[in-house]
Amino acid sequence: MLTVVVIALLVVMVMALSRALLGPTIYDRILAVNVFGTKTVLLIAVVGFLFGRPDFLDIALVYALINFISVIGVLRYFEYSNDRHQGDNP
Amino acid sequence: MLLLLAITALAIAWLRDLFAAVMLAGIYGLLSASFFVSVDAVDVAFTEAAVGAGIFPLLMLAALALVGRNEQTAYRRPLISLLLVSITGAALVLGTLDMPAFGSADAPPHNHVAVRYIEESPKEIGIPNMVTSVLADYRSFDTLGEVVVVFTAAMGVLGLLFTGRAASPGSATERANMYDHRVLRVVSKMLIPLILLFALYVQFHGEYGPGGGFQAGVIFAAGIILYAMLFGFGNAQRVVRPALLQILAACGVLIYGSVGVVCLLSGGNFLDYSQLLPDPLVGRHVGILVIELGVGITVASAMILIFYAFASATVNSEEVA
Amino acid sequence: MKLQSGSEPGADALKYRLSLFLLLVVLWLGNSGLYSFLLLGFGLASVIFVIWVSHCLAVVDQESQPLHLARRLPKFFGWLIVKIIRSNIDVVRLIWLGNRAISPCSTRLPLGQKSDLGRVIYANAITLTPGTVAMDMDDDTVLVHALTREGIEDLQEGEMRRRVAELER
Amino acid sequence: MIALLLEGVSVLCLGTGIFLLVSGGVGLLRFPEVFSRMHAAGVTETLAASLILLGLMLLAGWGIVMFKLLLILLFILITSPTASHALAKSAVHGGLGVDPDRNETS
Repeated sequence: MLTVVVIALLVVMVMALSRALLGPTIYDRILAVNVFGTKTVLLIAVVGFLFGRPDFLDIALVYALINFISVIGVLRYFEYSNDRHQGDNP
Repeated sequence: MLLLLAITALAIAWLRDLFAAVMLAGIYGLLSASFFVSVDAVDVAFTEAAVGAGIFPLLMLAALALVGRNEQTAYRRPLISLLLVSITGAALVLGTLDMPAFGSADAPPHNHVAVRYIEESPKEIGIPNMVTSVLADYRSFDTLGEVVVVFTAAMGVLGLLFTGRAASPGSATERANMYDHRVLRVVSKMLIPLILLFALYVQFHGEYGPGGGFQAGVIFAAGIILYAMLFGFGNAQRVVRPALLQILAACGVLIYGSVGVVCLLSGGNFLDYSQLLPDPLVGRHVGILVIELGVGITVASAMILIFYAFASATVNSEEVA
Repeated sequence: MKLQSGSEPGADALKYRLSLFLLLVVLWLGNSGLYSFLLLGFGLASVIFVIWVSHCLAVVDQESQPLHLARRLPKFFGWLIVKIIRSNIDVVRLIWLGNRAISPCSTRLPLGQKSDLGRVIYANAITLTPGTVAMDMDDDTVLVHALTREGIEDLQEGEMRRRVAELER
Repeated sequence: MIALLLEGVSVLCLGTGIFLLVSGGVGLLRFPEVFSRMHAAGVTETLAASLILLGLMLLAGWGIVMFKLLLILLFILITSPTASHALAKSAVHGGLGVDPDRNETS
């Protein structure tokens, strides 16, 4: 069962990755990265479980955290540079 | 998984929009970390998670804010560099041909020092996480070198970018930002203490699970950077002062180095922790704890400093423009 | 920020710090799983250090430690979970039905909350239920985007708003 | 008996989680613009993530693993709407698609 979960997660990660590549707007990419991040968190948790290594959960937690911070950072930067170059939308 | 990695890497090189490239670099970090997880390299994955997926995109963005978003169109045909890259790549591939087949038992990494590390480290050092014992004890010189590199990098960036002029705290724009983002403000107020505590947890559990000074430092820095992004650089710099950070960064290296000197003084080799205390096992334990602390302090302060440097450079160039 | 937390009476600030302390201790103990003397000592030192830093950063106050809501939160979460499950089913149905089934639209809804915390809980509850996303917020309205007209109408009935308002009464 | 029941429930959770996950992924690819995609992403991030973590928790039983899983779950549930909100907000301010004044009356 867990293997199926891993495969499903990988499939969804590929979907998110293709959304990130396709774009079209920058917000699509950010959204895709965010989704990708949470899926990675789940993936690591499940893989850790599969290997019987609860240490992995620490990594998953760090991921969840880092993912949030970097998405916020990206958005912050983006708003900032939007203010700077008015009308310079993607 | 490796295929995904390759696709992402190609896409990064292909994209003209640097911003999108940074986003993909974040994905690349996440991917390579999952790859490390799947080959059971927990500590590497941990570092990749914190650095490759977190701090790296943030710093790249800060740099982007400085240089502008779109890649300059290359006017000259970069033939020479292409040639150079190809040669280097070919040399690397040639080099790998000499290496033993992946996973073969007589490969040097499997019968040189690794065996000794794996078999002896529980006895000699007495801590469960082997990676930590390798990094912080057997190879403590290397790690000291790495810490110095981080420190030097931070100082270099500071020398290049830091103007010493802090953004004026609580300026009009900053206050508007805080007010605007009330969802972010409330949620991150709840989260920041938890992030900081988690960083310290990672710091002190480096001996038992994945983690240690590098990762902890990065997580701690990420917590502070989150604060800086939401409450304005002025506010952040008022609380976590750059001058203090510079001292701290130096202190971290100093702690590491002085552990070595203390070892020398008590009659052992440089960084030979077993001399620290009468009982060599406990001595090693203490030594590792202390140098990990040094690493954590240096990494955290260096990261925050670099971030400040970029941010203040951006703000200043803004004021000039 | 500074002003807000500075103007609170001392006893209150202590209360929030105490609650943060308990939270952090639980977090450390739950995460660590190793209860040796040394590590517990480190834990205590870390907790105290973090509380000190957060105090310096002025993030410990009524907003980050919503003690006054704690008693009524479980009931709200119970309701929210049911709501989330139901709207998840709706959205999944829409996904498989395809683009023709959806009619994205957005509107401004009134906010009835007294504090920023209440507004934030409301906005996050809206976003947490798939099919509706809170896009922007000012002092008394929130801009909501929904996948279908029904999603908006559901919110307009105001049950969620009433429940959040009840929370901070 | 109890153990069997727990395992059954956990498999049920994981299975539903997988279905929701894939549906969300499809929605992410299929929907026409950012805001709709955001709803699809919401599916994978709220219920799908919760169900999978819940399934793992049931398999793990009481203990430290369960605590950490719970922590991850809570963290995701707090941050994901926040990140979505921030994203939506910056998309609106970036002048994308939705004009609130025009759509208000429609």
